[in-house]
Amino acid sequence: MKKIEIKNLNVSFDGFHALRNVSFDIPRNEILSIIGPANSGKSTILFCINRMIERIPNVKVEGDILLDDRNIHTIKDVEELRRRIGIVYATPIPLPMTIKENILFGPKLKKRLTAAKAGELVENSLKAAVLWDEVKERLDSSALRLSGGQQQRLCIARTLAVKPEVIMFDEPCSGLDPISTAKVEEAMKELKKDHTIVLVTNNTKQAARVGDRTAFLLMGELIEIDSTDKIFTAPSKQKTEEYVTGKFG
Amino acid sequence: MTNALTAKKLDLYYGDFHALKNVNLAIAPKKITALIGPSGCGKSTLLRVFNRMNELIAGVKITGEVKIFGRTMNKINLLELRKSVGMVFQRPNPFPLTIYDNVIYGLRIHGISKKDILDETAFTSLTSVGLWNDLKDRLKENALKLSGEQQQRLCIARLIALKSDILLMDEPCSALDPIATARIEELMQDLKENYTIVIVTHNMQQAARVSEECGFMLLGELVEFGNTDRIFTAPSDKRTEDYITGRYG
Amino acid sequence: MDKIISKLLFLAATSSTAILALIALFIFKEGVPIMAKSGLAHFLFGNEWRPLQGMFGIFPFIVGSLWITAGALILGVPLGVCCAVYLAEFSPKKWANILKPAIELLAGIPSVVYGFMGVMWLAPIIRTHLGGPGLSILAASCVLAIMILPTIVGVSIDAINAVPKSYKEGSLALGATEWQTVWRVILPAARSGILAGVILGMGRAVGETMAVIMISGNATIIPNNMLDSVRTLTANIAIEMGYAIGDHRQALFATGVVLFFFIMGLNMIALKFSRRKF
Amino acid sequence: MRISPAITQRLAKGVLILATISALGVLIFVIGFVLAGGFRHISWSFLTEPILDMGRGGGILPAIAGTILMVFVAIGIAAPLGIASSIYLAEYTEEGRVTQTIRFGINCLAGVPSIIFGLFGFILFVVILGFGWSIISGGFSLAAMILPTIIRTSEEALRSVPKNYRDVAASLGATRWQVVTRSVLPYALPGILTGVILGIGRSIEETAVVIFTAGSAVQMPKSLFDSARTMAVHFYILAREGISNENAYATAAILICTILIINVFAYSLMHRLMRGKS
Amino acid sequence: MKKASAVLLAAAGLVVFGCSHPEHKTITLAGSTAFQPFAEKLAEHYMAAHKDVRINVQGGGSAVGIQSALSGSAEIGMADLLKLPDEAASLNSVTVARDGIGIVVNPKNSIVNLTKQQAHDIFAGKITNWKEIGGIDSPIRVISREEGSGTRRSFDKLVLGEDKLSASALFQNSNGTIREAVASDANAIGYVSIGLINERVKGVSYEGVAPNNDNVKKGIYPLARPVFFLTKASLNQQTQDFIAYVLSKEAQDILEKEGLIAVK
Repeated sequence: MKKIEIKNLNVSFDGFHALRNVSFDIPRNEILSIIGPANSGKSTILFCINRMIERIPNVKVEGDILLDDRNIHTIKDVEELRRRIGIVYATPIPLPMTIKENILFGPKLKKRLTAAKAGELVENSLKAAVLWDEVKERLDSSALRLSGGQQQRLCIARTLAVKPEVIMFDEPCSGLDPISTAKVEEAMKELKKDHTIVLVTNNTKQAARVGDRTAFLLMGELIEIDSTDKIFTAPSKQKTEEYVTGKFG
Repeated sequence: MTNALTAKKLDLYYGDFHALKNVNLAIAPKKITALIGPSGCGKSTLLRVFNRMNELIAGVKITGEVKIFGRTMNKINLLELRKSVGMVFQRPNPFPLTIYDNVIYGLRIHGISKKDILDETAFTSLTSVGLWNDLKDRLKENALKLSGEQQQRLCIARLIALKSDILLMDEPCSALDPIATARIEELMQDLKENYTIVIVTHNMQQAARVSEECGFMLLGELVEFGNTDRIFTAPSDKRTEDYITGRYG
Repeated sequence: MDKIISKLLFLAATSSTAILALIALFIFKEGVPIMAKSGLAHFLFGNEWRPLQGMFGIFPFIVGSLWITAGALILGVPLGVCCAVYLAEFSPKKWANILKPAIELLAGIPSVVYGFMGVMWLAPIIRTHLGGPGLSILAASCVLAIMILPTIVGVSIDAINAVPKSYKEGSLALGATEWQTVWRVILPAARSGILAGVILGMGRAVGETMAVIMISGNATIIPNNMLDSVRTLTANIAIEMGYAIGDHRQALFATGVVLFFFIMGLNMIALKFSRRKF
Repeated sequence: MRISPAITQRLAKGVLILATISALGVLIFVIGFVLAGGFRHISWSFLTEPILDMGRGGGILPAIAGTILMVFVAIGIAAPLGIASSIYLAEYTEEGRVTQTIRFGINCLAGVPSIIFGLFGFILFVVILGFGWSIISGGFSLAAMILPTIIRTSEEALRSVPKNYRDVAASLGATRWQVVTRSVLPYALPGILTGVILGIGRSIEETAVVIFTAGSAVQMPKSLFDSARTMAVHFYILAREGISNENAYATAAILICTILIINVFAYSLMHRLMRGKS
Repeated sequence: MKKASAVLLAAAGLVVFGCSHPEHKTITLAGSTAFQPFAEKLAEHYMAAHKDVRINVQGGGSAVGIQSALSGSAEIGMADLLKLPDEAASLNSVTVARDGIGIVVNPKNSIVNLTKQQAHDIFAGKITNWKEIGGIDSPIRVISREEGSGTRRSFDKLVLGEDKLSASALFQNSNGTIREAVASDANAIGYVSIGLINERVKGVSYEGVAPNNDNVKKGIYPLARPVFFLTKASLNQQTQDFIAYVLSKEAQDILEKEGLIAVK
């Protein structure tokens, strides 16, 4: 069952062709990894899916993206789309407020919450992001005091709090130590039960570990997409093999 | 043969933060040595010890002994030190001057102003980084008009013009695409005939491709140092193995 | 909802342009007829300002404004730029954090206080030691140099700080001293920004009124040297406005028109510099 | 002979330090002189009594009241308008022809000399709209004058808020207005405040505009349609006309103290705000 | 958001406060800077006796006086001119005082008297050094009022006649500033209202007659001009009352005491 369908996606920034004719599907309740060297357009795909790309000036986007068979560009309420498709960025970006306020930032945009509802939401989100035990004592202290790994999980919890259907991770572990990385990966695996997950990473090994399927992108072109096993053991394209074995990149 | 760079019991603090912990290493001349490790592990900090660029940051404290070709670093005149230990930065940073002025910048500041010497040096340095043929008619153009790869080559040419002995490269390809990366890597192979090169990279594959010796750093410690092939095939430390097999990073 | 907010904000954003247009409209409406009547060339290049006899030549004031402004720049720019370079590149951070606001404070002291200090201190010194009436171009230039200092320092510091750190690192890594780095890389890179600051300061100097009235003596002749008294365009408007009727009043508005074009010109030049990339 | 770079560096640094010291020296001299001359004559009654005998006797309460009211009107208009403009420019639009025009207007308005604002305010508010010489006319004219300052500083403050915060808010489903109010404005507040403070400072020190638009009545203003003088105008008249040097110095001392206090207060407030945010 | 709305409310309140028209009756006077301080003095006295009246005194200059009377922005325009210009023809004028003009020099200057011819030549720029009239050997610095000032017009007419003022003259825009400029410059010469001559400057005799109000009244000191109040033909009651007060004995005595010459 496909959750998202990308058709002939072309993106150019100020004349720079960032994505060329990219088409693929993202299946429901799976983790899709997108790998490729720096500047190959991996993150650009994510920004197209939640239409954050519209916030960048001088960008041209062509092609269709369907979410549950509906073209996302026909969705009038772009805020609603972004609630359905959450994103976690490469560097953790906690807003300079308390942990609790960070979690409630998204939900409060839409409606007022009773204290009980809010408390419940904070707890559930933090639990789902495997952070609850570490911070439950200090929900009202500044989020900036958390360690890098905790901040990143807080960002995941914040994304979860708006109850998205799809969660996109943009190199979520690039600044983290081994233990934090493992925790984030654990959270991702946990989350795919109820969510569709897209993971952009430049760590091929990470893609091999957590992805159900893997797409390989090179300089704006989709070289190959297949099951993760296949990509890492018997890729059909030579470029893919060269990349996953470290010949370039 | 004297080692190009040695560090003994090197500790470095940024204020209270202990950034380098008891680092001991010896870097052989005319070889490429790579330093790898996840972000924030201290590899760039270590690199910047060797030309004392860390001292630009307030609150830095360094203890231990660093030697350059057998001479104690702190006894060498700072300006002479930086002349002989050149640095290539993550983002190409040509000055907003003409290409010509960029190449011979180092000579000018070290007091050489004879036109024929300058011209000669511009020719030899641009030739050795493979830019002369492309740029010989554009020497009076602003260096910022060059492509990223050309800019990075130009920055290397600046050091060659100064006759630096040691080239420190701080993730020199992270802003470049795979093709440009490959070409800079090729250039490094050409240069190691005459120069000692130390490269910091977060891209393990790159380290495996270009270096002869390799050090793995984690949380301020130099975990392991040795022949690159050995590090990548038979690491002696569990942490190194976890990193190169992609457990984190 | 978002659309309405957007519209409202747009409306607010246009207010400055609207005010500018209104100012131009009123000043021009009052001033242009007399320029036409006495002839633009006569008005701009006439040497005699005897409004009651119908002689409206503002050339001495144009010259006066230029002299005073040039003097202020010659004195103020080197001082200001040096100050900015020191604070941005050399001084300990702690000092810079205190000194930058302190110098910005100079801008908050009323111009009339500077003018008064000039009259009390500077003018007598110039009169006794250098001769002339004391109330002179030199005195006015000194006072204005101090008044434009904060502008020049502030904008220059910003321009220097805007130069990417990587240039400095690159230069130092090549073995350059800090001064060589500043002189050969940072100042050239910040040049357009600093120039924009200088032009802004120039605008302030040209536009300053009250301090200049107090300190320049307001004579209506073309000056021969720095010790002569002159009148600027701004001073001409401010001191005679109260007594002007009919053509005389229009001629003062016409002086305003000239001043307006003068400033617009300066701003366009400044704009050009600040837009230009390194 | 080539002078060694290290010596050049030392020489250059010496020159820069000298320049910085002389700039600061001037500041300290001006402030010190005024304060020393003024403090002897400041007393409680000087602050609380009406202006008598043209300023020779009594206090300066009406001038204080006039200053506060006029600044209040000016900021009350310029701050909302300016902040709205800056939000439009920084958050609601892409760079293009429209913003270029708006920015051109702002830049030009910023360069318009105060005397022109005086003329403009006199014609539009005093004469055409019939407000007469009044606090309203003065406040409106000052608002026009400080508008560009507030827009520029606020825009800069908005732009200095990390782009990330906006992305996070938008990715969580915030509308454009929510992005601005919840994740940009709170963090730009210190910077915006700086702009407002600058605006207050300029309004307090301005003389030319106020004389032309608010007159110089000595009585206590009873409504915003009354004429009033500000402290700067009061100082100007006292010092210029040689009415009372003592009271002039005292007024200037209070004026400078006010500006100092506002600045210090603003900086400490900003510090507090910043600390909460990082 | 709460803060923002608080600010908005405050601003709205300000506007409402501003728009509620004051209940007291206001009279605005504007014009001659020379007469402004005297008008302020009279206003101070008058308001002390009439609590319901508010008198606003503005300077601006004689021309502003004429204009604001014409436009109605002031009830009373003040002008100190020898002769009213044609623009003022439609206005009612009443002379409320006379003001002498004294030629002043720095107290260090040894000159005590000027003949009509000498004064004329100095201000016309024909005599440029004090030694030409028996002073020390130093240049004469002529300081005049700006073009259009009532004092200036009167002085030019009385002293210079049809000739032009010296081209190198410095200008100051009020009596007080001329006095200060002359007080600080040993070579300066200027002219101010007789009432403003004090110890900081020295009043010079003109044709052997000392510049003081007695001599003006006697008619032997010729440098003087009238001060007019200009009003529209139709006047409201409080303005009429105030003009009547200014012409009263009490007010005229105050003016005398302050250094002007009463008209009655």
